[in-house]
Amino acid sequence: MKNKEMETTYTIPVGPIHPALKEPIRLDLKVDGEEIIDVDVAMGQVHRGIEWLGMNRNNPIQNIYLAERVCGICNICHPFAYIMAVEQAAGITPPERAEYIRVVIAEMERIHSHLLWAGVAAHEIGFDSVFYLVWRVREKIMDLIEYVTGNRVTKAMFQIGGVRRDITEEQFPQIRKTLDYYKTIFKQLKTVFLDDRTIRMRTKNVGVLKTEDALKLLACGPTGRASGVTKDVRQDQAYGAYADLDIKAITPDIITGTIVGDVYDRIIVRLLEVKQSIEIIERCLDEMPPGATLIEPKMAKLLKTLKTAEGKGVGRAEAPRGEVIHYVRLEAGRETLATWKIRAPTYLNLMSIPTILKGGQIADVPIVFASIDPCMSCTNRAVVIDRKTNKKSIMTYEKLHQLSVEKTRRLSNGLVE
Amino acid sequence: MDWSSNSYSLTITAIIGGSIVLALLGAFFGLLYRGIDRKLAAHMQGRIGPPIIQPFRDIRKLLAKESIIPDDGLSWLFQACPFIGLVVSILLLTYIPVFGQGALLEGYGDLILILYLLFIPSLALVIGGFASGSPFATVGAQREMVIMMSYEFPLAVAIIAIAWRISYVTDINPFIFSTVAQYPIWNQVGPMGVVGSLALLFTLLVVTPGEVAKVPFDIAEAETEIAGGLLVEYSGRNLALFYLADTIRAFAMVSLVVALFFPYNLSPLIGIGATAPTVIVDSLFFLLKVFLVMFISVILIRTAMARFKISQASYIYIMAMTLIGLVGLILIHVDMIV
Amino acid sequence: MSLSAIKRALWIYHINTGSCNGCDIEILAALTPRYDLERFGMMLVGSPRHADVLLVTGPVAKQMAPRLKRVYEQTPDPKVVIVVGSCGLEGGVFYESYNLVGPVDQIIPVDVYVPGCPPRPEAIIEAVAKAWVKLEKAEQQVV
Amino acid sequence: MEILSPEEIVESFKAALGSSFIDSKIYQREVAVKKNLFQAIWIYVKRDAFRQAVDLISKLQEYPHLSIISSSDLGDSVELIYHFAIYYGHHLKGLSLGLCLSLPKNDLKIPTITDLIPGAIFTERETQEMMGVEVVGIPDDRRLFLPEDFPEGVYPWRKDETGPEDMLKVLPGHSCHSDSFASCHSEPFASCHSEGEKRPKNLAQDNPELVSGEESHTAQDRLREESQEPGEKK
Repeated sequence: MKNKEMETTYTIPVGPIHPALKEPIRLDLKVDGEEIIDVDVAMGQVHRGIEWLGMNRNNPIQNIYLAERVCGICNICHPFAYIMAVEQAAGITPPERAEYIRVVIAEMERIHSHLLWAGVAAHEIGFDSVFYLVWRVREKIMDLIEYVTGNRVTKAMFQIGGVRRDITEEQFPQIRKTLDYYKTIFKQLKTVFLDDRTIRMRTKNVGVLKTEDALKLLACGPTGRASGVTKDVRQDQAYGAYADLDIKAITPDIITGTIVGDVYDRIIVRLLEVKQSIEIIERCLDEMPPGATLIEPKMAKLLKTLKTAEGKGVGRAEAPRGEVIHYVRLEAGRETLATWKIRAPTYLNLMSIPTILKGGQIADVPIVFASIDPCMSCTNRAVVIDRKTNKKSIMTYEKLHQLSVEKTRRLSNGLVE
Repeated sequence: MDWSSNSYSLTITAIIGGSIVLALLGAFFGLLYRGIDRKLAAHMQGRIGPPIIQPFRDIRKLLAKESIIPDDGLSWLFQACPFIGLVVSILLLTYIPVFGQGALLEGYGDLILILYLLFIPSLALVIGGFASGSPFATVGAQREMVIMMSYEFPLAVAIIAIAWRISYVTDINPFIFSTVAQYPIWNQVGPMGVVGSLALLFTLLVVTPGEVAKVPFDIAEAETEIAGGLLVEYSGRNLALFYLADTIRAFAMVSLVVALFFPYNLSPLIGIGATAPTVIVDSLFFLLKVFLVMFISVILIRTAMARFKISQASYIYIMAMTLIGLVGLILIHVDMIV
Repeated sequence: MSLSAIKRALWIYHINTGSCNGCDIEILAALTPRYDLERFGMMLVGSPRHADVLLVTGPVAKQMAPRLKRVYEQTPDPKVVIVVGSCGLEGGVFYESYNLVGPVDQIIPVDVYVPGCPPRPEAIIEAVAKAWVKLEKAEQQVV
Repeated sequence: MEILSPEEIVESFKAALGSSFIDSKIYQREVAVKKNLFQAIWIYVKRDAFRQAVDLISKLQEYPHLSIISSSDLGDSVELIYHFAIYYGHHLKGLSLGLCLSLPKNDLKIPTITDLIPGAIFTERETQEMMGVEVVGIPDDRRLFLPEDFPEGVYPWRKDETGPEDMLKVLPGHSCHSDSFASCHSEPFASCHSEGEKRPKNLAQDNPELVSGEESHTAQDRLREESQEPGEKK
């Protein structure tokens, strides 16, 4: 929709407080009428300095609960990766039963995260009834998570060298009952999302990421898989019990036969992954080996071994949004970690946002941005320090916003006469 | 006082009194229908939803709130637009035959005037959006202009088709509501014409959500995309006025659809002579008709569909709906020749 | 106009000042069919101008502090500020991090605190009930 | 693209890089019931052979997955580790490969690899702003996380003098002396909170007119004053 008589491009500041973006991030879109010409991603609003806390205040065990609060939605994959990194650095191997319980909890979290995403995506395109229905369906898995781990969101289930609580035989029937409920409702979910005309209209060929770009910009998780990049840590590397379950990366051609890499394909990949997670949990329950759940139940002894340990460790886990990696370096005699590097999947997927959004319309920004399922609180955990006293410097943000508002008003006045 | 005779001379007091009564009734039923709309939509989404009188509470709350005027917008225009919107919406009501009676200002206005009056409340919204000086409101105003222009075509086609058909039957001005009431479209036409007028009815039913700015055509106020769009800077009393204007306009638009396609009254069928009961019975029957039309065109579509993009919405209106309207028009006239 | 008109039609505006999304998804869960805040006339609105209740989540990050203040100033009176999650109360698990400007009540006056990491949707609904009580108390003082 | 075993990969690197190949370490661990192998390789190279090593890695698989560049301050030198993940897409064949380089503090330069792997731009920008390592030839050297008004020459991940000590502001009420920051955090942290609590300035006190005398606010302060016994952690 070009303005014929005047070439007017102005920047629409989307964020950091904007209802479409559930979290503070700032997208500066250079737009010409409704069409987006250029996008700049500015992060740093959600930074809480988790790594600095990990390196200066907490001992490795306390860090688990800090790693859990990197992100409220995917709060199993971060402790999972962190614990594997510490175990690799300190040379601890968890018992087999603990590996299986970790996978069960991780897959339960994937189901709840994908359903949450499906609801929010429907809300972004104004389809509120689907948002309400999908979130009502999601409540069942939240009850199951609470039944198994004790809390809806932050589960505190993992421990270095195993798992803190066991999943006993009596709990198995309840888990299977909820999974059966999801199997029956899955067909409805598929028809609502894949066969609905308006959703198809708003998502087909919108926000396309070609395979070539996805490989170059290291897109991971469902965003990458929807563009044909078969990266899935559960399939590639043997970690947790995934090695015994031979997982196969999900790509959209299972249903549509072709790989386009648009928002529609990302919906397909996420829905199929929910089905895959159900099957994984069931297999885990069937093949759950007996045995202890913690290699070293006494916390003090564990802390001592960690204090004397020396070494480096990398933990990679497949979070609902993509690959999470934690790098940990332990120094002998040091109470806290020597180095702790966290990297969330959205960090990589954000790089493909400019290529995806270019050429699209403003109306597409929320749904396309939601389609990579961004999790800002993960991406911003890096160490950032801000000068606390310099009052004048804080004004630059106000000036920036003021500039764009003035420019818009000047241009809109030009438009109106 | 029989309003429907068209050769009466209205005194000023009758006009003022009538319009005040109409304004109150319009506001009351507008808000009531908005409450019913939210309640039914909630039930369809598996929720209990707010009580029916929730819009009344919203209005009362908004009036109690402080209303902020942005200093970098044009403040006088910013405050004038809500009033214009409300006044014109009430004006709309006075020209449309509501509650089963003839229109208050029967002889003074007809369908063409309604066509223009429907345009002004959205114009007030657009000017308000531009006057509030926020980039979101500017984008919202642009979108509202596009939507306004695009649903004019099918609306005009539908109205002209009906009037044209009636003009064959009588030589009185076909655009006046009383003639439309005397010669309802359904019993004028043969089978082919019925299909044509069904197409016209369908066009109007799709235009109504656009006019009333409900999903899937509420792109101007798209809450998620541009933070409340046009109304982003409005608050307190101004927002209340716009909210009220919006509900009254919705009520007026649906009663327009009823007046055009279902102008029948219940009282002659069940033979009530005296004026008092007929007024009551006709009004209730009218409210029922309005509820049915609103249920189909606003509530059902709102829960069943997602929001369209601006390009898709204008395409649907300009191309698809105008085409269907024209097909309806042709069918009605082919039926007359056959 | 009495303040009691406000409590039956609270319009909510949610601000995330650096939260880990745990509280945000519980707020959204409170709006969904199972807990359904809309029964009490509550609605999530798109702009601070329309809002009566500011739901603030997260330990206020450095860059978010000026924005939080500006949104607080943009919201028309009378308004209620509800802090959801122990991060907003005392910084939660990040309490000693350097990039946090401190609990929300250091930046804007807060009416209701909802501890919990994250608080359950029922706790959020109970917080709104507390907000009503506070509004009524303020109303007695006004009358 | 045939799959090499970790030993073969290390041999190929040793052959190709010759003298600048310093050392390597292979980590393997059986996992769960079926005892599949979790493999990780650490290869230490000199800086001059760095780009050649990255070429070798991209020969192992066409688009190697660079997860992140982690950097740690070892006092007199900075250790950069490029975490690669190769052989993705093949069932249980994937292994993580860490390319470790150590740069002397006085000459913190590293060539960019965005031409080989375009996706490395974010992590290079982050390393540049956080550790002060200058990435030679980086196409876009704006800051990633730090705000524009962040002072030059201060690098948050450094533990030496260019580190962020003076900028730390601990939350009011749970503070410890920010000046003795280095000392107070090295010995067990519990004791550092017992001394008298010095209340650093914070935003609310900068403009008292904003935070009006709401009774709820003052109650919150009184509450915090009493609860000032030695830092009780969660």
